[in-house]
Amino acid sequence: MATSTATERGALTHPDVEQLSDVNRDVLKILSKPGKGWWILFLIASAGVGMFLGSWAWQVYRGIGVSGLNAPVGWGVYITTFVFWVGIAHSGTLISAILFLFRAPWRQSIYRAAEAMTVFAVMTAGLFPLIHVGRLWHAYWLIPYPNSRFLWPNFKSPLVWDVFAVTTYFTVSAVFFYLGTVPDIAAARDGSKGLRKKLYSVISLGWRGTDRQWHHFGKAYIFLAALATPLVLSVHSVVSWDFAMAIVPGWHATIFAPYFVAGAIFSGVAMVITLTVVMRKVFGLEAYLTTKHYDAMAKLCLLTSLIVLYAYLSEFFMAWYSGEEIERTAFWNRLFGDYWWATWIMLTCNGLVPIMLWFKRIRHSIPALFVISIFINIGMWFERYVIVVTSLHHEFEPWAWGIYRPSLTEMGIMVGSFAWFGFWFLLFTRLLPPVAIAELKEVLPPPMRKRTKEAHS
Amino acid sequence: MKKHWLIGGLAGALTLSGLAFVRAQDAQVAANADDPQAYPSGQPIAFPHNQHAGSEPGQNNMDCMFCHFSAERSVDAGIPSVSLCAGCHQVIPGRNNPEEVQKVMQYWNDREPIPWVRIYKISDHAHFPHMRHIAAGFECQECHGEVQTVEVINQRDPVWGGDNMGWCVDCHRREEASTDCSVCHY
Amino acid sequence: MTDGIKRRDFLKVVGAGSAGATLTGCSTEQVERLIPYVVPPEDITPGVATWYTTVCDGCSAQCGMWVRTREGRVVKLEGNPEHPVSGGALCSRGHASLQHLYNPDRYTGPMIREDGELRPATWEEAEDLLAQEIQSAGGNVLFIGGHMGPSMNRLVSDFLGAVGGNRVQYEAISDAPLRAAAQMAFGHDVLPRYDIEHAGFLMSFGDDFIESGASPVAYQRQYARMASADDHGAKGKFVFVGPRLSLTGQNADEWIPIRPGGEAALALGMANVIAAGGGNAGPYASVLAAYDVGTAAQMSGVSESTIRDLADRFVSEGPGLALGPGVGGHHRNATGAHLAALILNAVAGSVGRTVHLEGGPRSASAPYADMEAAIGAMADEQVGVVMVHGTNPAYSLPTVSGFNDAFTSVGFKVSFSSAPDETSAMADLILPDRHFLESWGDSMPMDGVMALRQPVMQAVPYFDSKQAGDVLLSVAARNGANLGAATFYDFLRAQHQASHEPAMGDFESAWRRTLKTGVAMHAGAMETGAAAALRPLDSAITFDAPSFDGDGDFVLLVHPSPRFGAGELSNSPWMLELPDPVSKITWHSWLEMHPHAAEARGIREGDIVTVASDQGSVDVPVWLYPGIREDAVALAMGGGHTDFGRWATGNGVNAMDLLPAVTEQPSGAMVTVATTVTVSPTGERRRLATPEGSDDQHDRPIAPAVALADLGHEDESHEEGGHGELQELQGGGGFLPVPAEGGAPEAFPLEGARYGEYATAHEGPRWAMAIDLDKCTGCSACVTACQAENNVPWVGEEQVLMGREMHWMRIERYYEHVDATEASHLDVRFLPMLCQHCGNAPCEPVCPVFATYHTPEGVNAQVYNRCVGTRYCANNCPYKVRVFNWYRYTDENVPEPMNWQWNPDVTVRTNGVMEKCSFCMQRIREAENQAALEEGRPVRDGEIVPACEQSCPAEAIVFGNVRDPESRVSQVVANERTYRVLDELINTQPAVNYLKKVTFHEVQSGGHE
Amino acid sequence: MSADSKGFLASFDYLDSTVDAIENLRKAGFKEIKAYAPYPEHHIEAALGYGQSPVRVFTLVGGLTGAATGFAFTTWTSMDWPLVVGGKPIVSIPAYVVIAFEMTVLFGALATVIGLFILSRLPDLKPSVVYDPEFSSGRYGVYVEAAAERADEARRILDAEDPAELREGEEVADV
Repeated sequence: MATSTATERGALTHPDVEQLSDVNRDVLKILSKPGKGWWILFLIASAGVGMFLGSWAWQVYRGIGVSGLNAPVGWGVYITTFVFWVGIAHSGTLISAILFLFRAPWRQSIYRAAEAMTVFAVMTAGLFPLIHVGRLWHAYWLIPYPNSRFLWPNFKSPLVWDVFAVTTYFTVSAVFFYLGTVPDIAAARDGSKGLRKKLYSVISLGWRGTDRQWHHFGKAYIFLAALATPLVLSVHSVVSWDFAMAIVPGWHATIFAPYFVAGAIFSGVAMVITLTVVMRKVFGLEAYLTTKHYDAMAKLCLLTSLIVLYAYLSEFFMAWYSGEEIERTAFWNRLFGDYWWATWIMLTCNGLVPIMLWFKRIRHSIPALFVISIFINIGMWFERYVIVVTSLHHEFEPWAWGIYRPSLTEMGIMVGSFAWFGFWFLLFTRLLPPVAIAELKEVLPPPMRKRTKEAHS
Repeated sequence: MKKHWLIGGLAGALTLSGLAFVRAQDAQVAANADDPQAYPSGQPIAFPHNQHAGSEPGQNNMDCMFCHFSAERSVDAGIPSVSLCAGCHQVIPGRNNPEEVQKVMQYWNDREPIPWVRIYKISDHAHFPHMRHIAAGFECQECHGEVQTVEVINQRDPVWGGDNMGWCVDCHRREEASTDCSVCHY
Repeated sequence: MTDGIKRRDFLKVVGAGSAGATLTGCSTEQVERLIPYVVPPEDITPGVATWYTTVCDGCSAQCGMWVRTREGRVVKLEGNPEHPVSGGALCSRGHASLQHLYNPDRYTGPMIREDGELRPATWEEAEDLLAQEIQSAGGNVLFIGGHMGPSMNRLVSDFLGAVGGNRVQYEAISDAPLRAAAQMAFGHDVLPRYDIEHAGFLMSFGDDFIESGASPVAYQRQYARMASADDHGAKGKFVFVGPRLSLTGQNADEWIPIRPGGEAALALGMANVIAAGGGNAGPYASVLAAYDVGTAAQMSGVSESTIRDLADRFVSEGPGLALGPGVGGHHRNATGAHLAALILNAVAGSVGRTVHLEGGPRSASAPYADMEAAIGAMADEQVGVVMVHGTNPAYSLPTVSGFNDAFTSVGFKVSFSSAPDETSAMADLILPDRHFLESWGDSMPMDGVMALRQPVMQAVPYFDSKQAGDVLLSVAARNGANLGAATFYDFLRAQHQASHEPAMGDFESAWRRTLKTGVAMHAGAMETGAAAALRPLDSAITFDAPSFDGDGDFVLLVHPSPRFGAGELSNSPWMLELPDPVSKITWHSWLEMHPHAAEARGIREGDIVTVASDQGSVDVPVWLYPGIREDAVALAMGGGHTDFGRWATGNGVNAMDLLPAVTEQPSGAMVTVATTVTVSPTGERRRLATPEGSDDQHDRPIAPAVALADLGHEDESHEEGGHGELQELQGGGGFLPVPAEGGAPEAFPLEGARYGEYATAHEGPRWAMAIDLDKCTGCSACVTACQAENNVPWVGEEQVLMGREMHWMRIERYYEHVDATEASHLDVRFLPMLCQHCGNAPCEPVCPVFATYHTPEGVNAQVYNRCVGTRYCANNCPYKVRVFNWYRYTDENVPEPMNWQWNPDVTVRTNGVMEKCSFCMQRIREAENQAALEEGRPVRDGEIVPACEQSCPAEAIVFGNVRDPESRVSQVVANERTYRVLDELINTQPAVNYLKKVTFHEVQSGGHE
Repeated sequence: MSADSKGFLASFDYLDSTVDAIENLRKAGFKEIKAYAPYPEHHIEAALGYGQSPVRVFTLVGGLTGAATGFAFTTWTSMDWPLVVGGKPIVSIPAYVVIAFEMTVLFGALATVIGLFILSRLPDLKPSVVYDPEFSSGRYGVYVEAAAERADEARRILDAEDPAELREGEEVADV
């Protein structure tokens, strides 16, 4: 037998998981009984979703004016939150696809949750362009389809790029997610009975784990991962171009694409930490989510935070070095203008706080990581707020400078979007195996009858 | 075996969603065309266009612009004033259904305008200068259909494209007229 | 469109002209009805605009107007080019008077007060009632009238003669002191005519001739011609003397921030110097002797050297022209100040050159003294019936004048006001007059010029109004008096027939001609006579600084509002939302205060302060203004209405609550600069509803200027917005600016884009505009004209506070050098900002649905119905000229019948749609259609005139095809002063070209000190 | 399954037993072998001698189609109704690269999934008895179909690796 994978397999043995079937036992029990904690979270989320949809309905009925937007600040909390969620969506596929390609051994236990997060985050993000347009009922004009007007969308517009990038990203990551889940749904099917069994039988597509299925499955999975990886990078580059393609001082920068991608991974990983820490507690997955995993994620956070910080600094430097008065004013205004507080929140949460991750003791303390990840999430939201709002409110024409104050409706929708996300994520944890069953077994030592056999193979 | 219905299904789904979009997109047009509220047929007077403008024996073969007087010099074609109707009908009692003519004269005597129901209407955000099209040598019929042959006009009889922008664009392209948006939309 | 873009709402009422009564039903009907005419008016073609001439009655200047009507409804007012006063232009207030025609708050018919409540009545009973009341009053009738045309004037006199009684003319804004001064100086009881256009050195001692006073449009046109640099680099100089920079002041080249009331001494001091230099002091030599430079300097607070310098230049750079205090600057010695100015003119030999006693304006100049007497008479119950026509004393008089009590004490009170106002609120009988656009009349704006006013549309059917003249006639008839005519129309014709000069052909054709052209010149009109000699001083008049009541630490300057006048136009949303030309504040009132003065008292901008005089106090937010002396505060008229319609009522504060009711001697004018006030913070604050983001250009090449000295041989380092300055802006590491052939005809479209419609675009026209900033006075007439033409909605105060005002055009005002402490040069820049129609428009490529794109004619078009509302274009517009419909403003803000004003040729935008200047696309298309109908000839230069250009009194805006080297716009653009905003920085290549302002002082590179 | 052939389904607790069973069966020349595993076990695949999976072809074709479609569609639509924006050329390839890229990924991914479904006979919803729920949990399975005369041989080979369970005959008849 090939020993090539011996190292890989030994690498992340979960000490208190004796045999393969234990994995099914531990993971599938999550699906069986909804705990009290789950119910509380679910009720909160449902209420939030109510607020989310209510506020949106009110806005559509009354007009986009119920937001605090104005001239010159035509984009505000909505676009900020859009970019935030797209960013969150990233590390899901990153952890899943890129780490898969690089055979990172700590991937298996978290990638399912991460991918689910991706799917639901894109789902949430995708709503915001719709929320922020003035005439929702005409938003479908952005989609190219043969129509009686002989009109097509403007493919030169970054917004149309967005439409393509985000929908593609949603489709591909959804497919990737579903495909990876199929064998585990099958496991769930075999472990359940009654209605659930029927449901699982259908969505598991009758998976039986035969040799042929596994064979093609493995290949397809690799190719999907190979496609998803550049996609991840492209999507947030496109999102960053919504800004970089404009001439607005503070937006019009070549650094934006890598800067945004790094930021996205940064916030994404932070969100994965936040979510898995909760799952770990609520579903008792300590055996599968070990400090090793968190240590790895923390290191990823640290790296990306350094990249992001570097991007901040180089932006300020370039503004100064260009000598261009308008650019200089824009960034001076960022630090000390009307929205100085947002900028400093951003710098603190994304630049200073993560410095703590240099210390092993903190990387290995789950509570500490949890708190830090929350800080990072807040910081990254404000990063987008700073980019969108401070750039717009002080532009070329001093006469047209203005102040933007988010309205209640806006905040309602923004906060509601978190509930909306949570709502789906909670459902997911109850309906689909939130931890990859099959792939975990892949990294467990296989059961052997004759220990000796190992040697000569 | 399976692969067939699978592929078939996928293809079907795609086409369906495509259709759905086009449908949704034309909904407005449909709304105007099908919704009886939008274009009720009940005119205050049963005015027979064929009787006036028709060229059949016994019909009067009048020029459209005798009544729709401003078509060649204005963006609006114009509705004949009651006095214009009365002008003729003072002496013409009406061959087929004089009671309708009575109504006209009634309006005239009461000095009341006739509340005609509008049949031909394009969206308010599109500008259609009648005179430019007349000057370009178009017949009224090319847009309004063979009005002189119908007794009761309603929206869907003639080849009228109504709110359908494609219908305008199609002609503009055919005739090599400008397709610059701001020619109609401003 | 299902979502409510409905331009044609009112086409449902085709034929309103004769079937008006059918309108009301339509608006609510689901089914769209076509309402034909019963009998077609021969001059109306549906879909084609009909134009009439008439005379504006927005103020007493009486500009001639062209009125655009569609399907019998007035949709737009424009200046009548053949009229000597308007010269084709119209001011903001002129435009806004249209909104009072469609004012939804107008009285729906005659009203009679019964036990305290007004009830609707028929004209029959109303007139009967008035007739018998007059009977029983037994000749004790008092008629309080505002400014009115000659015939109406005559009719009122005849009426009073017949029924017995007397009249008083009361005008809230009146030039009485000037008239008195002219009487004293030259023995003519007239307003002199200033020939500003031909002055070389213009000095205004507080006369705000651009925004208020005798004839704003005419004087502004003259000023712009005088003050703008011509091709030979010649440019008249304008020095403003006064405690506060009005809009007029902001246009000056120098500002002498003189203490209130110091003008007379300064003028006489200058006259003294000039006389010493050989000027002819005439009978005033003795007076002048008392004002040697030292005394003058001491009395006026202006340094001796400055006085000498001014005096020298007044002659050397002349012809000089001195204007006395304006209607906003009447203090207790206003007549003296005016007289001093006239003396200065006479001594400098300007009388007969720039000051004429013939052909002067016939605008408001009645003394308040008469009103004062009338108040006394009413209070003593000597009045049986009082009638108020065309004026609103209950609002525009100082509260302490006692008018209200006196008025209420009268037995029977009649108001002819067509809409509720403070005076009619107290009346027993209301006989709503017609709006001037619905009525007959005449006007004599200046000697020898007569213009007819004709009804340009059927009276708005919602309001059962009747012309006051007709009422007077029928009431007189009821009392058995025959005034020689049955209707006012007959009376009017009779008047003109009587005065008809056979020289002008038979009367009928002359009448027709006058109605057609809108104006008739009588023999001898406008001729300039010989210089009138000064007459000896015949009454004791003082030139000393006036006294001010109270011991507050600020002198209160109360001036007419450039938007509301004295409050007549306060109920117009257009005027309320138009940023005040000086403060740029909309809707509410504000107190102008110098930053130093405020700082010393710990007052910040937006603090609500209590302004208190001996007469009363008001609470008003502070606006910090470097253009006002530290010892003065200013408050505009027109706010604080208590009963004037839905928009005006309760909006802002009324300065009249603070003023004492004193008359200036000897003219008897009301004193508006009368008292001192104390200013104390209330501790409350508010944000000011202003579109102003910053009054500083921040070194950006936005509104640059060039020194007169540098013209002809422009030196980069002295020129703002030039490359030299840019490199400096960008510092060592900066990139070099893109060389922009912006606006150059060949620049658009670029090679790669010459396809399809655009294949031959570079051969066709490219529409472009040129705006001469050396002419622009910032009066904002273009803003209102644009709003009226393009169905631009108003959004209301709280939306303005959110930064959502929707004007397609705005006037940016940047301070470069404003010093209120000493005489120095003044540099305030005005920049009319509208869509620049960039060749490389940043807004276009970002739109996901092509809702905005570039037409082959080089116009940046906006297709409203395609817009989805992502607002990306607005974000990416460096000029921030794109405005968004955040709510259904056009539905929710515009009540019947104000929506009748909508221009049927322009789409009415709805919720969620982006919009902006279209270069008046509808006018371009109209001209093209016209040209096409005339055997397909091309459009001629000058046939397309956008609304802004049309109404600009300063003639600063020109529109046309820049690819045609002969076109006016090409001519203007071919100028060394031409530049394009921000173009060198971001290479947008705008189609709007600006001509730099020309200054006398050297311009610091970077735009401000 | 032909009437005179027999099916055996053995489930194993150990990987090596499974692999040995498969190898021995193949040595003995049995063709109809099917293996079950709770996770992708390449030892089993190796034992069954799998080569390259043709899924890659689907991916490649899908991706190329996507790229072509992306460029063609954007270019055609902008020529169909040319509108100048921002003074840019009617056809701005750099901008269209983004669209083309996204469509490459989208088509590629969808094609891959379709390929997988087709190749691995998914979905397969009809119930089959040749399966044991344990296969998705802890056990491996080997199914072999033997002609009647060689049935015993097959049973012997499977027994040799002492399976946790061995079923045979009609009860495992694969339809």
